[in-house]
Amino acid sequence: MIRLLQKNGWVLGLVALMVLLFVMTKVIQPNFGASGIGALSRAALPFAFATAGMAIVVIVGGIDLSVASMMAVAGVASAALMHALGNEGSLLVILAVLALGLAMGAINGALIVVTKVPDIVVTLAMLFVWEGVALLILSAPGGSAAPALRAIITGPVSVPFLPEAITAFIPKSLVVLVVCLAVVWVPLSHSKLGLWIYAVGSDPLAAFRSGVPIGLTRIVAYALCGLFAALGGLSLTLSTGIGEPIPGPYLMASVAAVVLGGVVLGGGVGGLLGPIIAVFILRILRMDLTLLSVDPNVSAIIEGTIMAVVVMFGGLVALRGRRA
Amino acid sequence: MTEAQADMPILDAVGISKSFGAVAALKDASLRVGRGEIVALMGANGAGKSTLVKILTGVLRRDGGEIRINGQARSVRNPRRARAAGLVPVYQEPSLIPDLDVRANLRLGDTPVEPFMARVKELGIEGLRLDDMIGALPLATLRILDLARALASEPDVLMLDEMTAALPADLVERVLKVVRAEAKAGRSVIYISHRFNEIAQICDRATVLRDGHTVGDLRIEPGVEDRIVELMLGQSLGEGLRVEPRAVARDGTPRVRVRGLRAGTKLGDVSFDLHRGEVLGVVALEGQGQDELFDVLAGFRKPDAGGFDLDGTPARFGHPADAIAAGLTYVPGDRSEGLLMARSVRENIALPLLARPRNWGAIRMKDEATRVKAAIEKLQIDTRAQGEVRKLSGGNQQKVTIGRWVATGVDTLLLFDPTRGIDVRTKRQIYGLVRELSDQGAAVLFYTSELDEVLQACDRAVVIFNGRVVDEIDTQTADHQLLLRAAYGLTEKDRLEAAS
Amino acid sequence: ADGFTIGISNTVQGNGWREQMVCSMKAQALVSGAVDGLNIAHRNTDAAGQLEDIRNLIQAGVDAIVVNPANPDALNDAIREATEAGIVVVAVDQSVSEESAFVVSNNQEEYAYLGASWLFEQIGEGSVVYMRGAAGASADDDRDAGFQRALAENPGITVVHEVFTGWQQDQGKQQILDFIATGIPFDGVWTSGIDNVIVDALVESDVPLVPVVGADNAGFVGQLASVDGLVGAAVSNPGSIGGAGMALAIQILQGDVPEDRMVLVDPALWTNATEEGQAQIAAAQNPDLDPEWPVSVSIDGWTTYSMEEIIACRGPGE
Amino acid sequence: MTASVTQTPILRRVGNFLRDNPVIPLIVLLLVLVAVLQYLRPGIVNERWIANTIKFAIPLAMIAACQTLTMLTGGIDLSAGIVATVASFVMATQVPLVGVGPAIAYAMIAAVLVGLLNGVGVAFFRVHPLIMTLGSGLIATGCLQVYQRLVIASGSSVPEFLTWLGTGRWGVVPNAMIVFLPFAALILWAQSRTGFGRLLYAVGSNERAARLSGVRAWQVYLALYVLSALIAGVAGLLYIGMIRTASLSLANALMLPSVAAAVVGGTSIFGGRGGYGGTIVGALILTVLGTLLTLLQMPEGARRVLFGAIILAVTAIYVRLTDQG
Ligand SMILES: Nc1ncnc2c1ncn2[C@@H]1O[C@H](COP(=O)(O)OP(=O)(O)OP(=O)(O)O)[C@@H](O)[C@H]1O
Ligand SMILES: Nc1ncnc2c1ncn2[C@@H]1O[C@H](COP(=O)(O)OP(=O)(O)OP(=O)(O)O)[C@@H](O)[C@H]1O
Ligand SMILES: [Mg+2]
Ligand SMILES: [Mg+2]
Repeated sequence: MIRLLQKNGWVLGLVALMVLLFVMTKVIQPNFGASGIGALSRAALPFAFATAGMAIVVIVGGIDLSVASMMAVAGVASAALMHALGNEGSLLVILAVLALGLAMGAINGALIVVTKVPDIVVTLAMLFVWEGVALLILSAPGGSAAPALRAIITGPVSVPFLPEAITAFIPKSLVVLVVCLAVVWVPLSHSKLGLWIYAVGSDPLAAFRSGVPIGLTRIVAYALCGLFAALGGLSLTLSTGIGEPIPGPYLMASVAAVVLGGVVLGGGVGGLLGPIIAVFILRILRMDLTLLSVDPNVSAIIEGTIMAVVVMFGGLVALRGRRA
Repeated sequence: MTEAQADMPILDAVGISKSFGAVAALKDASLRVGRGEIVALMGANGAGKSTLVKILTGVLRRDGGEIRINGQARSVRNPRRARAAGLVPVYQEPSLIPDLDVRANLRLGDTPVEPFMARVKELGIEGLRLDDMIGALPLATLRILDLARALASEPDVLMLDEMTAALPADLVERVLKVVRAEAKAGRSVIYISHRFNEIAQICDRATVLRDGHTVGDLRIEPGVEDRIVELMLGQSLGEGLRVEPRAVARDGTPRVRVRGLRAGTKLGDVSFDLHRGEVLGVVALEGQGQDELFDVLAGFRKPDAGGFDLDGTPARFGHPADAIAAGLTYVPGDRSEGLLMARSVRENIALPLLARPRNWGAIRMKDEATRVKAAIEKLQIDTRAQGEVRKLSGGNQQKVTIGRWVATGVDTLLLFDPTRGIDVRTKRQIYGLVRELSDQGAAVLFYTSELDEVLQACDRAVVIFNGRVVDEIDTQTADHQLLLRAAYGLTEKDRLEAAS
Repeated sequence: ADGFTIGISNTVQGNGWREQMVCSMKAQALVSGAVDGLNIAHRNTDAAGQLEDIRNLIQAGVDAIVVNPANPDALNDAIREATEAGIVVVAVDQSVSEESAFVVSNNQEEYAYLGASWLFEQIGEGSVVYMRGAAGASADDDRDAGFQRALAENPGITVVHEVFTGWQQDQGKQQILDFIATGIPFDGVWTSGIDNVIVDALVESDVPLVPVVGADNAGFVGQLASVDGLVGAAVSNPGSIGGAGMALAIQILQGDVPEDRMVLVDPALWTNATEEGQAQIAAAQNPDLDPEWPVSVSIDGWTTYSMEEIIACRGPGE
Repeated sequence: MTASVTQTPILRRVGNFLRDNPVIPLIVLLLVLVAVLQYLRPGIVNERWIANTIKFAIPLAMIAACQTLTMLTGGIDLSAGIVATVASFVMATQVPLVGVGPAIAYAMIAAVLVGLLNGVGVAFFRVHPLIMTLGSGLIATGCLQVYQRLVIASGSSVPEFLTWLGTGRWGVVPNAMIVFLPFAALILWAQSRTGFGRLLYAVGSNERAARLSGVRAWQVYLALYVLSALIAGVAGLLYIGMIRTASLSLANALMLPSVAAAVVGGTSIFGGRGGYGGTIVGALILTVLGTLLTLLQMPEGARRVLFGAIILAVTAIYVRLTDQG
C-alpha cells in the first residue's frame, strides 16, 4: 500500500511540478498560449519517444545506450525513403521504418541474451554500429519528408463540434504522441508480456521460476525500445523535413528523464507516464530559461543541478524506504 | 480406475544426478510418490533436497537420471513445463516478484484469483488485498501466498521446501491442516522439513537423502525418528561424533551480557550471559528471533529495546565496523553473504585487516602471507583452487569465512549456523576449532539449525522460543530428545511438571 | 529606452569559433545602442533542438532572431512561423532555404574552393591529404563540394588520403601522425579548420614541411608567421559573421531593408608565400586571443565594435 | 552451462590458463591487429608509429583508469572526460595570470571539487553513479563555460614542460611515459597490494560481505571518486601538453572510448572483476583499431560499424574465455 502510494506519489509530484512550471511560464510570458503549447509538444516529441523506449529497457533491468543512434538510422532511412517515394508511399515508409526499428532493437536484445555480455557494453558497441549505419544511408543531412506526413504533427487538431478556442490548445503532435504511446503501452502493460517485463526487471530468478521466458522478454523489451526509437527518428524527420545522420542529444536526455520519471535503474519499478511528464518538465524548463533570457551557460548549470538534486532526493526517499 | 493405475506412482524420479562444478549436489537420488501420499524428503543440510525439488520443477536441468510422471518418462525443461505436468513447488526462498502487486503475481503464473483468495483465508491470512505490493509484505505472509498460489493451481504433486521454517506456530498448524486435507482429496505432497513433529503429524512415508544419494525409504510410525536420523547422518547419533564434554568455569564479569533485547517483530525479550572461554549454543527453530539477535550483536541493526554490555560496559553499534572494533566478529550462515566469491582465498581472509582507512596503504605482503598461511593451515583449507573462492567446495568456503577471523585474532565469535551445507568431517574440524579458540580465551556464541551440533560443539545452550529465552541446557547431560523438546518450547520444567 | 530584444540561436557549444560568433553578436548589439536585451539559446543540439529554441524565442516575443542554422532546410517551418509573427530572421554562417529569412553567410563552398585551389596551384602536381570535418554535417558537405570542384580543375592532383577529423584536435593530430607513419609521400594538406595541430604534427615528426591550408584561427595564423619553412594559407572564416548578422538584423528593424535577402561574405585567403600575404598575417596577429578563436574578429562594413569590446564579450544589459 | 560440460580437456585447460592470465588473449589480439595493419600498409609499424600510438593511448588509458577503478566497485565515471577538460582549460588559462605552479594547483582543485560532488552523491545519497556523474558533468560543463568568459581576454598558454611531455619522444618511447609509467605502476601496484585497492574489489563484488568485515563503504566511495577526478585532472594536463591548444571540449571525446577501453580490457561493469593491466592493453587496442580504420579506405559509416562490431566481438569472446557469463 505504502509503496503504491509512494509510486503514484512520485508521478503526482511530477504532475504538480509540471503545472507549477506552466503557471510560472504564464507569469513570465503572459502571452503564452496555444502556439506555445504547440511548440512545446512538438519539441517534446522526439525526446518523449526516446524516453519511452529507454524506460521500457530500464524497467526490464537493462539500459540502451544506442537509442539516439537508432533514432538517427530511422531518421535518415525515413527521409531517404520518403524522398524516393513521395507522398504516395507515406504509409509504406512508416511501416518500413517501424519494422526497421523493431529489428534494430531486437538485434540489440538478441545480442545481449546470446553473448551474455552486459547490456551497457552491448549497446555501447551498437551505438557505434547504428551510427555507422546511419552514415551509410545518408552521408550528409538530406532526403525529405512527405508533406502529407509532415502535416500530421503540425498545427492543432480539428474536432467537429468542438469550438476552435478549445481545439487550438490541442496540438496534433501531442495527439500523435499520446496515440502512439497508448497504442503500444496500454495493451502491453495489460498483457502478460508487460507483466513479464516488470517481473524480469524486478527479480529475474523469481521470474524464471514463475515460468517467465527471460531471454524472450528481454529481446521483446529491446525491440520495443527500437520501435520507439524509430518513432522518434520519424518524428525528427517530420519536424525538420530532412534526415540527419548525426545522432542528437537524446541518449543522456532520455536516461535523465527516465530516472526523473521514477523508473529505477536496475529495473522492475516505474511506468511510462512519469518519464513522459519528466520530458515535458525538462522541455518547459528549457523554454522558461529562454523566456527569462538566462545566460545560456548558467542554464546548463541549472539543468545539471536540477537533475542531480532531484535524483539525490529520490535516493534519499529510497534509502528511507529501505530502512523502514 | 484400474488396479494398475492406482498402484502406479504419480511421480517417480530415478537415479537423479546433478553437479555444480566440483560440487556433486545429487549423485543417485530417487523419489517415488503415490497418489494422495505425503512423502517427507529428509536429509541433512546440503544433502540435496532443494536441488532435487528444483530439478523436478524445471528450474535446474538434471545431469542424469529419469523422471516419470504417471509412468511416462518426461523431460521437465523449465518451470512452465513442470507446472503443465502438474508439478508445483513452493521453494525454500519466496519466489514472488517484489515489485509487482499480488494480482500481477497471480497473473504471471495464470493462477485463478478466486480459489487463491479462498486459500489465503483458509491458511489464516486476513485482510490481504490484491493491490498489495509483494515487496511490502512480511516474510511469513509471502510463504503463505506462495503456498496458496501453488494450491490454487490444483497441482497433482505439491512440493513444499521448508515451507514452515519462517512461520509462526499458529500458521504452521493451519498449513499442516490444509496439507492433510489436500492429501485426503487425492493430491500428492512432497514435504521437506527439519521438524520431526511435523513429519510425524502428517507424512505417510519418508525418503532420506544423504550426500546426494537416496539411502532409505521408510513408513512413518512411532519410533522411526531415530532410524531416519541414522540414515541421514550415516551413523547413529553415537559416541563417534561427540567431542568430549567439559566443564567451563563461568565467573567474573561476562564478556557479553545481553539484557532484555528486543528487535523487530520476532526478537521479543532476550537476556543471557556469554563468558570468556565458553561456547554458548543457541537453540532455536527457524524464525524465533535468532537472526535479529545476531544482527544486533554484529552491528547490522540497532535494538528496539534493551541492550548489551561488553565486559560490564554498555555497548551500542552503528555499523559492523563498530562491532569488529569492540572484538565481536560475525560469521554468517549464508556463505554468499560473507564471501567475495570472485576473489581469491587470500583476499577474502585478509579483508578485515584492511577495512579501516589507516590500513588502506601498502599491504605488508610477507606479513599478510604469514597470517593467511597460518589460518589456512589451522583450518586445513583445501587450497587447490584458491584463485577464486567460488571454486572451492562449500565446506572450504565456510572455513574461509571463519579463517578470516582466525587471521585477525579472535576475541568474541558470533557463529550463525556456520556448518550449513558442510560435510560431517568438516563439521568436526569446525567444532574442534571452536573448542580450541575458546580454550585460548575466546567467547563463542553458536547458533545452529542442526540441534545435535549443540551437543557436540557447545558447553551450554540457551533456548530461544517465540523471541524469548525459555530454557538453559547443560550439554553435558542433555540428549537429542531433550533438545528437540526444548526447541519446540517444551522445557525441562514443563516435562517435570507433566511427569508429576 | 524602447530598444529591441533580439534572440540568438546556436547549436554548437564549447568550440572557439562559435564562442567568438556569440561574442561578436553581443558586442555588436551593445555598440549599436539600439538593443535592450539579448535572449541567447546556445547549446549542443540538433536541428530539431534548434526548432525548439527558435519557437521558444518566438514565445519570448523577441523582435529579431539571429540564427546559425544547423541545416539549411530543416528550420524552415519555425523561421516561417517567426516571420509570420513579424519577427526579423537573419541566418548567419550558413544559408537557409526559407525565403522570408535574410542571410549573411560565409560561403562554405567557396571557402574550401579557395584554399584548395591555392594548395593545388602551389603544388602543381602531386598528392594531398584531405582532412575533412565531421561526417554527416552539412557544412562539411558544402566544403566537400568546393574541394571537389577545385580538384576537378587541377588534374595533376590526387587525394592520397581522405579522413574525417570530426573537427576535433586530438583526432586530427592522431590521424595525420598515423598517416605520416605509413611513409606514403604527400605534397600538401588541406584541413577543414583543424590546422595548428597538423602543423605541430609535421614539425614534431621531422618530416619535410609541406604546404598546409587551414582557417584563420589564431593558433594557425601564428604558426604561419613563426614556423620556419612552413608555407601555408589561412582562409578566413570569420566568427564575426555573427556580428554582421546582428548588424543586419538591427538595420532591418530600424527600417532599412536590403534589396537582396542574401549576403555572401566571401572568404579571404592569406598566404605567407607572398609578401602581401605576410603583411596581412602580421597585421592579423593577436597573441592575446584564445588560439581557437579566428583572428578576423570584425567584418568591414558590418561590424562596428572594437577588439576590446568583442573580447569583453558583453551584451546589452549585462 | 552445457557448453562447459562438452568442452574437451585441452580446451578447458587452455580456458583455465586464460582465465588465470586474462591479459594474454588481449595482448595476442593487439598483436594481431598490428599485424593486420602492417599487412595492409607495409612499413607503417616503425619506431615513430609505435611512439605515436603509445602517445595517444596514454591519455586514453589514464581516463580509462577512472573507469576501471570506478567499475571495480560497480560504478562508472561519466564525468572523467569533462574533468580532464576542465583541468586542462583552467590550467592553460590561469598560466598567464598566476604562473605555472598555482595554475596547476587551481586545475587540480577544480577537478577534485567535481570528484567530491560525485563521491557525496554516490556515498551518501546512493545515487546511481551513472546518473550522478552525468549530472556533475553537466554542471561542470556549465561552470566551465561561465569561467571561460571571465578569462577570454587573457589568452592561454601551455607550459613548456607539458608540451615536452606531451609531444616529445625518445626512440619508441614518448616522453609522456615519464608520467605514465610511474602512474601505471602505481595503479597496478595499488589495485592488488594496497588496502584501498583490495577494498575496491571487495565493495564491488559483495558490499555486504565487505561491511561484514568492517568496511565502511562510504569512505571507499568518497575516496574513489575524488581519486578518479584527480587522475582525470592529471590526464587532462598531459593531454593538453600533447594537443597544445586549450579548448572547452578538449578531452570530452575520450569519454566513450575510455569506457570501451576498460570493458575491452576485461573489467566487469558489475564490479569486483578486472584490473588496470587489461585496460592499458584495451586502450592500445582501441588506438590501433582507430588507426586501422583510419587507414582503411572505406566509407566513414562502415568504419564505425566495424569499430562497434569489433568491440562487441572482443568483449563477447573475452566473456566466454574467462567464463564470466
Ligand atoms: N536458474 C536460472 N536462473 C535465472 N535464469 C535462468 C536460469 N536458468 C535459465 N535461465 C534463463 O532463463 C531463460 C529461459 O530458460 P530456458 O532456456 O529454460 O527457457 P526456453 O528456452 O524459453 O524454454 P522452451 O524452449 O522450452 O520454450 C534463458 O535466458 C536462460 O538463460
Ligand atoms: N547453484 C549452486 N552452485 C553450487 N553449489 C550448489 C548450488 N546449489 C546448491 N549447491 C550445493 O549442492 C548441495 C545440495 O544443496 P541443496 O540446496 O539441495 O541442499 P538441501 O538438502 O536443500 O539443504 P538445506 O537443508 O540446507 O536446505 C549443497 O552442497 C550446496 O552447497
Ligand atoms: Mg535449510
Ligand atoms: Mg534446501
